[in-house]
This record gives sequence, structure tokens and C-alpha cells, in this order.
Amino acid sequence: MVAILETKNLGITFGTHQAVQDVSFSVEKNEFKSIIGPNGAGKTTLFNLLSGQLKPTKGEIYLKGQQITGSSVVERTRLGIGRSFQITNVFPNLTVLENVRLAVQSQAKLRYQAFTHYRSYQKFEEKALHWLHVALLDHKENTLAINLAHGEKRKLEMAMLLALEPELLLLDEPTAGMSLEDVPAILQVIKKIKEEGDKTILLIEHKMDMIMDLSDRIMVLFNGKLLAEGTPREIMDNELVQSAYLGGLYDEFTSQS
Amino acid sequence: MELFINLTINGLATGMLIFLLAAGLTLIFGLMSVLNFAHGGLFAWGSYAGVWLYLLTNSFIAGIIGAIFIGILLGFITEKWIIQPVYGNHVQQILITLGFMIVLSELLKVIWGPNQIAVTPPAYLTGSWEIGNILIIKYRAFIIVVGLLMYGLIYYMLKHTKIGLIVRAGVINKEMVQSLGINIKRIFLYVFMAGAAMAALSGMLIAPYAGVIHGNMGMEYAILAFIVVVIGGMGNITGSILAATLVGIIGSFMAYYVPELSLAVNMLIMAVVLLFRPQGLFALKG
Amino acid sequence: SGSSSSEQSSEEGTIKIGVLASMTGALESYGKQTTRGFELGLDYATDGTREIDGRKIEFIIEDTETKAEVAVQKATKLLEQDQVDFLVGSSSSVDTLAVVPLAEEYKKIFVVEPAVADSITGSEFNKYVFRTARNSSQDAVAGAAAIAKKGVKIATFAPDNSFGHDGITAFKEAAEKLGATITHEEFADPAGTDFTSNIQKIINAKPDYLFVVWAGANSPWNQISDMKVQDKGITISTGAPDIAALKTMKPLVGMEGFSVYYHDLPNNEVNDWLVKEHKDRFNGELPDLFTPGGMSAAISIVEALKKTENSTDSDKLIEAMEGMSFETPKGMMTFRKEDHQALQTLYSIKLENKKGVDYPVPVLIRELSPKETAPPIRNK
Amino acid sequence: MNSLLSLKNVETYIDQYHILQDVSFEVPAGEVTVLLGRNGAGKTTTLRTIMGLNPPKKGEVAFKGAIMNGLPPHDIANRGIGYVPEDQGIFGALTVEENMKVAMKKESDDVMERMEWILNLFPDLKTFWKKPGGLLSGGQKQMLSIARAYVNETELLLIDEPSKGLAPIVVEKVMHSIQEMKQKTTIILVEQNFLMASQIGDYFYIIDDGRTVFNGRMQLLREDESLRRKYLGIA
Amino acid sequence: MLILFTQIFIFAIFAMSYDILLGFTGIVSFGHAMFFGIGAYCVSVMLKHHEPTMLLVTGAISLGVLFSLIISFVVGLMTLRLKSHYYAMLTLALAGLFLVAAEKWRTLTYGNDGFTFQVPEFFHDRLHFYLVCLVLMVIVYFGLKRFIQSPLGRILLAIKDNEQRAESLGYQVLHYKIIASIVAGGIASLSGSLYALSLRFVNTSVFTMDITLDALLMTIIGGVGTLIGPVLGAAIIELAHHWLTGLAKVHWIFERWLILFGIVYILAVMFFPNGIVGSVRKLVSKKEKKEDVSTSENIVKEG
Ligand SMILES: Nc1ncnc2c1ncn2[C@@H]1O[C@H](COP(=O)(O)OP(=O)(O)OP(=O)(O)O)[C@@H](O)[C@H]1O
Ligand SMILES: Nc1ncnc2c1ncn2[C@@H]1O[C@H](COP(=O)(O)OP(=O)(O)OP(=O)(O)O)[C@@H](O)[C@H]1O
Ligand SMILES: [Mg+2]
Ligand SMILES: [Mg+2]
Repeated sequence: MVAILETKNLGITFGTHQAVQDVSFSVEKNEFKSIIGPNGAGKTTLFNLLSGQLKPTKGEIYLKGQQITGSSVVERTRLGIGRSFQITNVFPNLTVLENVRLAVQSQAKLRYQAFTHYRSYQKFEEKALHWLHVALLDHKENTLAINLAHGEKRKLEMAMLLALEPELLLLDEPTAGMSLEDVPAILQVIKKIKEEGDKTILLIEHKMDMIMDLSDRIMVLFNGKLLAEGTPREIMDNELVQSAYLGGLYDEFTSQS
Repeated sequence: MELFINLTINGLATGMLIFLLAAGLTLIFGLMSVLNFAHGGLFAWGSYAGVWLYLLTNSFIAGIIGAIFIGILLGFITEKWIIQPVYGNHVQQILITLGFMIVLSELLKVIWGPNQIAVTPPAYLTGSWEIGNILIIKYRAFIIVVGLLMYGLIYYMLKHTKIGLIVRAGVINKEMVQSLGINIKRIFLYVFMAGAAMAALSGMLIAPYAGVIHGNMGMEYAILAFIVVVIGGMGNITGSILAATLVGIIGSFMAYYVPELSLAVNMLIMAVVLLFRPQGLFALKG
Repeated sequence: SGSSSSEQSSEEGTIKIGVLASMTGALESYGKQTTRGFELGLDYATDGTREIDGRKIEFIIEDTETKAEVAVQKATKLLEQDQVDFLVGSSSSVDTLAVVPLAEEYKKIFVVEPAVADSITGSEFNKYVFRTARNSSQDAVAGAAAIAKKGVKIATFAPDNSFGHDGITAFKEAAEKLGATITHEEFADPAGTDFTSNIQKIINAKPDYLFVVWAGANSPWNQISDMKVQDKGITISTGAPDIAALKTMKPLVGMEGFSVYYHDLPNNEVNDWLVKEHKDRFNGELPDLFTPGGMSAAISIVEALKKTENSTDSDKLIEAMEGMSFETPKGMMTFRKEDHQALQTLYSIKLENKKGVDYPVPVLIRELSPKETAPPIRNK
Repeated sequence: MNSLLSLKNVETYIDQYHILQDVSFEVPAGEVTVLLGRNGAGKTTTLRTIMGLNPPKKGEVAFKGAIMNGLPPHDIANRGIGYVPEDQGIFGALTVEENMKVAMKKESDDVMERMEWILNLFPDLKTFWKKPGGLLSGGQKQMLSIARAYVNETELLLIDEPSKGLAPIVVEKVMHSIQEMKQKTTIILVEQNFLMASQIGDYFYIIDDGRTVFNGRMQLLREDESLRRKYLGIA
Repeated sequence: MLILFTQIFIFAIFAMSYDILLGFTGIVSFGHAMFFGIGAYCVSVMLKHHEPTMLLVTGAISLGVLFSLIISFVVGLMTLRLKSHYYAMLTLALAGLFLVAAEKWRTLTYGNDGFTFQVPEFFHDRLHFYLVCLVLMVIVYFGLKRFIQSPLGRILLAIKDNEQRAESLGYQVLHYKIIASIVAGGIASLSGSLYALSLRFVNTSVFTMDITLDALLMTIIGGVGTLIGPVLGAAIIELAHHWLTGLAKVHWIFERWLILFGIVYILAVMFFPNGIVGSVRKLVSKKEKKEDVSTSENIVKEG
């Protein structure tokens, strides 16, 4: 198998604070890999490095063998890296439909067309509606994003990412704040995407049951360092992970599910 | 050498004067993020009301107090009726404050007539000291002192009380500040009034410096104040005083050595600063 | 195109005059002076009837707001809608320049008052333009006459804009003709507040005289005095402005310069009438810098109409007005044939304190005759 | 029942939208009341209505027997109500320290003591004391928001989804701390993490489509799977 | 009053170009007069020095537009990375520098006094010029409407709303901002050319802050983020201006009619917070929503 994504000694320092240190890992094509770790461990920062929001102070990033360390967010998006944001990040004053339509439009590489009417691209709208349906946002298409409830915004975030149809999905706590009953449905979507093949997924989550259920492999980030990597079982049995990350809740998780 | 000192002192005085103008705007624009185009109006009102009292009573101090008073009063009215409905919306702020600016400067002419009014400093601040070839104009020395005092006052207010913090927090998230039990409306009102009072005071102080006051003086000076607040770094009072001094001193030297460029000097400084330090010279952390 | 329709009214009915002036904006005090003067002038020239030979004379004042585009709009309105026979104005050179081509297009006489730019009767001249106001060059000649002599070294100080540069260029020419040398020219930001660097340079140039051309709200006088320019043996000279601005010139008492008008400088009947009538009508106020100009403009129009026997035909009027002399509060004025600039008296003056007056008063040294102040002809 | 806060037939509009249609509940003093419901049900709006941020149009909100309808938010806060909003409401450009300072009404011993306690609970905040709040990690922001609301003495704390974004071990800490806070403060909790909600909640109300549709003691929900399935869509 | 309406058309074009920046890309510029002035001077200088023919006028206008395109490209490249206030102030500075340059380059511009020039025979009839301006306004309106309703226009709106998010959807934000400012600059230049032609005169005032503020006010009053808004705004401001100056002659109490003008601005914000068009739309959509509670209309959806 080829590694679709690979990092070498990746690191970033803010002032004196080393948020990510010497992280080397690779993700195989079609792999579902989760990242866990305490708050402030550097998970989101790692995503920011991968998607280009931040430039590393050290190390390299390769996408399909190609060095992308210096590429911009835009370039990486166009190369097939898509991400969702932990702190909801949408177009607040546009409608839900327009939010997703913009993602569809980008996916179709229609970026500098200034002379036709946007409605002449009917299929974009259809596709956008499709993704809204997938993300459980039916009937919300004409609402302004700013007026959505928090959980609905998370779904919109998800829909936008899906609409980009990236090869590599970076999901940053997609279900935080989603209703209990909706989480399984979203998981279903993620699972389906994974199973349909050709997508690679990196997921940050704190919901252990979900991680266990979905992941092929798990990485544990601790104080910016890659502490452990392995199959879900291996990680769960790691004592350090148990004591420093999971705490007592772990028992209840296992007993519940 | 003497020339150097003379130019520096004069530049410094001009800088302080600009700082006085900008100080109120640092609060209103820099801190509260209100694009107050009526600032020049407040300034002109301070000028006219203060000068009127000064000429009437022959007491410069009375003029200053009068200016501050009118500034506070106008600040109250402006905040309540003009600014309050448009916090957080720059586009609306531009329109409404420009409208109010017109009203203020026209009302000025209704009350005091359209003619310019000549003002001289009080006797004890007239003239200059000459030390060797170094010439220190008394009124300028006075301005420098007042400028420094004002800086100290605002600095203290922002550093040693929570007001600065609360205002910054309020601009970021008003609801949250309210939810913490703070009457942000009232604090905004007070800070605005303080800013307006400073504008009015600087209007009064600039009158004897410029020698005349006139109905349209507001806008010109206000633009200068905006420049200083921006290149100093928004909301940073230390930045404002340094930027103002910079503008004053560079202006003074340019007028002497490169007079061809002196028309452009303020704009040039601003362009250069912003191109090379886009966040202003002394941006607030964060 | 608009001219043909008004042709019919030219022999009969009311004669209409459109007056463009700054009634708001930076120059509104000038606008007030001109319009008051114009009204008085009309009454004076028609003995209060506002009629000649039974034809009524009417005037319409329009505010240019000291903005060129508004001036053009208002002028067009006057010419098309009101179908005026004459235009008069305006307070700003810029507004006036913008209107000059309209006079030509509509073939109407445009009496320029009090705009000062040389180019109005110079490069931008057309035959419909007549100017009762003095121009920058006349000011300059008068200024030079007051101080320039052989061997005198003069430094100049002016705002860095058209007005300043025009004034200094003209002054330099006039002063050098009289044998003086200009040792230093200093231009300052017209919107500036700090002129000390400029003044410093002037001091360093060590001239005998400092000739200042200044207009505008902020003034350099305090700073000139604070920097002890006079103590350093440099004599200051400038044109005396209107009363409001004279108040800013207290530090310059003793200065010798020139004046366009101050109410007790001219000594003639027209002026006496003006001062008295002005006081009567405007609760005791005195006529100011540009009041006599407004009056002169009105008088010139009435005189011209008398000469054409009431015809408002522009060609006839031009013929009548070229070389025409008429009595004004400033004595006899004559429209020079070549460029339609009114040659007029200016005054060499000294600023003195006067009891009961809270500003320095221009006191006459001598009258500068129209011939003496005649500016060069520049419209070719 | 000795209720600290009560909502009676509250209806709230945002602009022209009728968001809360009929919300009624009682919050007994010294207990934890949990609001449950799907996304967009109106839980957050309910809390905002109590805070006066979205004032009710009809019905009444009474705190300690006094009706609070129409009071400005700061007045409501000053009556002893603290609020942890769902988006944390961090002042991003202000440091952690400054965020806390804005919140502190006074710097009395009591307040300092509470601060000490809460900082020990979330040592991350101490580590990043001088760091702008906007640069904190998602979980750290959540901690700061909780700390900020807790530092003043309050009689009632409204907490909107505190567990979201927190690592399991921190969730556990928050749960314990809420249990500890309970000694001094009454709490209304909105929570999607049923595990947490069921463990620390005493009472629950289920909101759906802007109405309170069901309520009871938490035990009921813990024990009855069919109820859970019916109202929460989970087993 | 032909000339009044001509001015309205010209300023409508100018304000529309401004709205491309303010309303559709979220860029606040205090230096838009820069392009207006370039257009004005281009035409004026050409006509001053050459025989005025229609061909020359067309050429001069195109030249002005071309200059503006180049300058807005360069300026955009330099400045558009800056954040809101700083960008606004930088454009103010650059426009200020153009003003000083015009003031200083007296041999060409005659400074603040300015100069007059001849226009082609065809324009001597004001009706012709009026019609030309009207037609151009309509063309610009529909042209821009198409532009903002294109897929690219949608992206501009997205950038206005959340730059960073647009970037992570794969849109190169800077490119779009530059495109927007080039379009706005070119059209502003066109309006500047027409303005000079309408006055047959030009001076440095075309570069002043007042010109930018005019565009700003017209756009805001009419409705930011709509194209019909700036047109309405231009009409309202020019007509109100005309009407209020007229009042000064009705009674001396209106001598300070400018106060009323200021009050108009204030009332506009109070009663039409989203501009005339925006507020009317909101009202209409509110009425519609009475029946359908769950949806809401995006007020900037249509141009
Ligand atoms: N731009 C930045 N400047 C300075 N420090 C930063 C910046 N971004 C993140 N940090 C710091 O880096 C650390 C890691 O943050 P990050 O957001 O990656 O954590 P995380 O693992 O995603 O945590 P959580 O689970 O709480 O979201 C935190 O301490 C945070 O304060
Ligand atoms: N400003 C607003 N304008 C219009 N509708 C709004 C606004 N704010 C919220 N809503 C709507 O009100 C409903 C309730 O929102 P609320 O935030 O209270 O839900 P919630 O129960 O907290 O959901 P979540 O679990 O997702 O946080 C949602 O349908 C939302 O779309
Ligand atoms: Mg994170
Ligand atoms: Mg919620």
C-alpha cells in the first residue's frame, strides 16, 4: 500500500510553546485513522499543519509522495485535502444551500467563470441539496447559516466537507454538540464514505465508542508528541492512555457498549 | 545642531497636538471600534465653545473647562442617539456619523456665524524663550506638557482599571460581557463621553496654536487623527502618542529639507508604515 | 443651442441676472459680501428703481457651495431654466473656471467677481468673460509696488496650491521688474498647522522683506510672530484680507502691504453711499473686502445696458463693454479691451491699531492707480 | 417544591421566528436540572431567554419568586446567575488572565478562593495564563468558559453543553466538579452526553420543537429504555 | 433638469462600482476617488490637447479605464492583504498621494484651479450626453448584474462573509479581491471620464476624499450589496441635494439647509438600516415569512 499522507519530524512552535513536536506518521490510502489525546495536545494544530492553515517550523509533509510543506491552503484543497473545523466555520450570512453550493462549485473547479448566471449550473444545486440530505439538514436549505442551532451548524460543516469530495478528509470533532440520536446517522455516513473506497479519513474525536467503532488505527498525541499508535484494541489497553486520557469513564464506556 | 533641536522641538509640539486630537479617537475608534466621522465635529464644538468662553471671560482656564463640559455633553448626546443604534456596524456608522458631522458643523455656524475667529494664547503663554539660537515657543511647551499629562491619564485609566479590558471584551462579544453582570451600555457611554471630552479639549487647545478657528476645521483634523490611531496600532494609546510624535517630527524635518514632499508627508508616512507593518506600528498583542 | 430661445425676450420684458456665489462652504463669507454688494449696486445704478427704461431687472442668487460640479449645475439651470441674460460670480476661482465655457456656449456675458485666478482672463478666456474683480497679477503688482525697489531682497511664503503659486509667480515678475531680487520661495501645506520649519528657512535666507500670499482658514501669523521674524530685521508684507481675517493679524501691526478694499480707503461718493447704505440695511455692519466688487459688477451691467439701449444682445454688449469705464466704490474702473480685465485702483497700506476697533486697520499710504497695477495681458 | 427558578408558558421570538412555543419548568434549589432534546429543539434559546439575551414575549421567568421578564442581561446576571454559553464566548484578543478579570466582580478572598479551586481543576488555564484566549485549543476554551462563570458567587449556573470538546478524563473532572459546585450553586445543564447527564442530573426536562414535552427525575430516564428511545432516540 | 439627471447617472455608475467592493466583496476603500480622478484627467487632458472628436473621447475613456485597470491591479497586489481598517486607511493614503501629485503636476493639471476643455460637437447638445450617460448606466448595471450573479460573483459574496473559509474551500481569496477591485476601478474610471465630460472642466477635486465619500454614502443609503441600491442612492442624494438647496431661497431659515441634509443621513440609518433596497426587501420577506416560519431569505441573494 502507498502512503497517501506522510509527515516527517513535523513540528511547530508558538513562541516557546512547542505545540507539535517531531511528529512522523503516515496514512495509507483508504485508511481510517483517528487521533486522540488530551485537550491542548496539539491535534487541531496538527490538522492546521496538514491543511496549510499553519506553516510548520520544522519537518515535512508529503501527499502521495509529493512534498506539500510549503503549499498554501488553496493548493492543498485543490490537491484533495478537505477539512472540517472544530470551531464551526461556515459562511454565516449565506444560506445553508449557498454554503454547500460553494463547496460543490469548488469541487467542479468552476472558479473564474464571470459571464454566465450561476443558476445555469442547476446540477450544482441538486448536488448541494443531496449533501444537505446526507448531513441530515433537509428543509434547512433557505435558512441563513448564522441562524442555525449549534448542532445544525456542525452538520453544515460536515456537508460542506463532503461536498468538496476530497480524497483525504480531516474531521475535527465532527459530532461535538450533535444530538444523541443524530450521531449514529452521521457515523453511518462516515462509515459509508469509508467503505465506498477511495477515501482516506483522519478523525479527531473525544468520543471513544465512536473511535473504537470506526478506526482502523489510532494515534495518540500527548503534549505535541506522538505517544502511541496502534489498533484500537492496542490503544485502549495502553495504560498511559487510560490513566492520562480516558480516566475512569473508560470503564463505563466498555460496560455500556 | 540648533537647527536640529529647533526642528525637533517644533515637530514634537506638533506631534503632541496631533496626539491630543487622536487621544479621544483612540478610545472611540481604536478601542470601541466606532468609525466616528463626527469626531471632527466634537472637536470643532470644543473649539468654538471653549474659545467663546475664553473670549467672554478672558480666562483661558474657563475656556478649557467649558470645552471639556461641552465635550461631555455632546458625547452623551452622540452616544445615546447616534452611536448606540449602530454599534458593531461600520457601514451604518459611516453614514450616521457623517450626517451628524454635517449637523454639528452647520449648527456651529448658526450659533457663531460662518466667519473665522481669531484666537491668541493668554498672555502668560504668549511669546517664546530664546536660549542661544534655540527658540522655544511657550504655547508649544505648554502643549507638550498637556499632551504628556493626557497620555499619563489615559494610560493609567486603561492599565489600572478594568475599563479598558471591559470595553475590549465588549467589542468582541457584547452579550457575553452582559452575561457576566456588566452594564456594558453604560460603560460604552462613559468611555465615549470621555473620548468626546478629549476631542473637545484638544479643539480648545489647538485654537491659540493655529491662531484661528473656523467652521470646517473638524474634518481635516479628524483625518489626521484617524491616521495616527491606525498607524499607532488600534486602541494602543502608547502607539498613538509615538505615531503622533513620529508624524510631527518627520513632518517638521520634511518641511525643512524636502519641502516639495511636505504636502504628501502624512499620507506617505501612513502608506509606508502600513505597507511594511500592516498591523500598525505598535499593535496590541493578540 | 439654448441661446436662440431667449433671443425674443432680449428686447422686452424683465432683464434677468444670475448670480453665482458661495452661500455655504468654505468661502461663504465672500459669497455674502458679493451678493450684498450686488444688490446695493443695482439699487445705486438704477436709483433704487431696479429698472431701466421701464424694463425690470431681476437677479437670482444660486449657491455654488464652493464646488465646481454644483456651480456648473446651477449655472446651467440659470441659463436654461431661468434664461438669464447675464451671469455674475463666483466666490471661488475653481467654480468660475468651470462655468466660463458655459458663458461661451450660451453666449451670455459673464461678469466675474470676485474670483481671482489669472487664467480666467488668461488662458481660459473667452470673449463673454468680463472681470470686475482684480486678478492675482494685480494683487502681485500692488504687493510689489509696496516693497520692491532696487537691491531689496525678498523672500516669499505662500500655500502650496494654485492660488499660492499663481500669486508668487506674478509677484516675482512684478518685483523683479522693480529691481528687487527674490532670494527664497517657500510653499507650505495649505491645510497644515505647523509652519515653523518653513519660517525657519525664511529666517535662514536673511531677506529684507517677507512677502506673504495667504488665504484660507488657518493662518501663519501667530507663528511668524512667535518665531520673532520681525525682530530679526525681516519686514513682513502681505495683502490685507477681510475683516474677519484681519483679526488674526494682530501680531502684524506696523506691516506695510496692499489692500483691495477697506471701507475707509477710497475717497469718493460711490463709496460714501455704499458705506452708509450698507450700514443702514445690514444693521450697522460695514462693507467688507468684496462688497464693492459685487456692487461694481452690478454697476457695470447697468452701464453696459444703458450703452446698448437696453439690448441684451451679447455681441452688442461686448462691443459696449470693451474699454468701458464706470464709476465704482473704488473709483473709476475700465474693462481692458484685450482681456476684459477691469483695471482698478488698489491701495498701498500699513496696518495700524485704531481706537475702538479690535483688529489692525489698513491705513492708506497711497493709492495705486489702475495704470500702475495693470497686469500683463495673458489671454493670447 | 422549593424552586429557585421557574418558567411558565414561556414563548420566545427571534426576529419573526417563533422559537420557544411553550416552555415551562421548575428548577429546584441545590439540584442539577438537565435539559435534553435534539438539535434545534430550543435548549440554547431557553437558556438565553433566562439570561435575558432573547427576552420572552409571553409567559414568565421568575427567579427566587421575582419575575425577571424584560430585565437587561446584566441585571439578571447580577441577581446571581452565571452562564456558560455553548460557543464558549471567549474574548479571543484578551488573555486568559484578562478573560478572568473581566468576569470577576470583585477581588475578595472568597472570589480568589474560587479561582484557586477552579484553576486547580483546569491546570491548563494556569499554564496559558498570559495567552490570548483565542489561541487556546477547543477544550481549553471550554474550560476557560466554565472557570469564568464559576469565579463569582452565583446561585444559579446555566451551562450549555460543557462536555463538548473535552477529553474523557476532563469530562470526568467536570462532572465531579459540578457535583461539588452543587453544594453551593443550583445548576441547569444542557447536555448531549447522556452518560454525563444521567450521572449528575437530578431532574430532566425534554424540549422538542420549542416545547417542554416530558420531565421527571433522572432516575426514570436512566432506568426506562423505552422512554429514552422515545424521547432521545437512543438506547 | 438634464444636467441633474446626467449627474445622477454618472454617480450611479460610480456608486455601483464602489458597491462591487463594499457590498459584494466586503472591502472598505477610502480611496476610490483615485480611479474616478484618473478617468477624469485622462479625458480632460486628451481633449485639452487635441481636436475634440468622438473617436478621441472614446479612446481617452478607454485609456483611462486601461490605466485604472493597471493601477488597481498593482495597488490591489500591494494592499489587499491588509485587514479591514488598515486597508481602508492605506487606500486613503494612496488616493491622497494621487491628489498631491495632481496638485503638484501643475503643467499638466493646472492644479486646483483646473482647466476647461472642448467637447465634441455631438455633446454640445446636452440631451445627447444625457442619453449616452443613461445608456452607459444601463449597460453597466446589467453588466455588473451578470458579473455578480456569475459563479465568480457568488465567490465574492462568500469572501465577504468569511475569507478564511473561502480559502479552505479552494478559492484563492487574493485573486478574487483583485478581480473585484480591477472591475470596480475600471468602472469608476469610466464614471470619472463622464463626470469630466459633463462639466467640461476638471480640477484636483476629483481626487478628494469627498468623491469617495459620495460613493460611499450613495451606496449605503441605497442599500449595500445590491446594484439597484447605489443607483437609487445616487438619485436620492442628488435630488435631495437639489431640493434642499432650493429651500434656501424659500426662507432664510433654510439658509443652513445642509443641516437638513445631515438629518436625512441620520434618519436613513434609523429607518432604513440596511439601505432603502435592503430594508424594503427585508420588509417584504418578513411578510412572506409570516406563513412560512422555518425559512429565511438571504437579503443579498439577488443583485
Ligand atoms: N496560533 C497559536 N498560537 C499559539 N498557541 C497556539 C496556537 N494554536 C494552538 N496553540 C496552542 O497549542 C496547543 C495545542 O492546541 P490544539 O488546538 O492543537 O489542541 P487540541 O489537541 O486540538 O485540543 P482540543 O482537544 O482541546 O481541541 C494549545 O495549548 C494551544 O493553546
Ligand atoms: N437568530 C436566529 N434566527 C432564526 N432562528 C434561530 C436563531 N437562533 C436560533 N434559531 C432557531 O431556533 C431553533 C432552536 O435553536 P437552539 O439554538 O435553541 O437549539 P438547541 O436546542 O440549543 O440546539 P443544539 O443542540 O443544536 O444546540 C433552531 O431551529 C434554530 O434554527
Ligand atoms: Mg482541537
Ligand atoms: Mg444549543
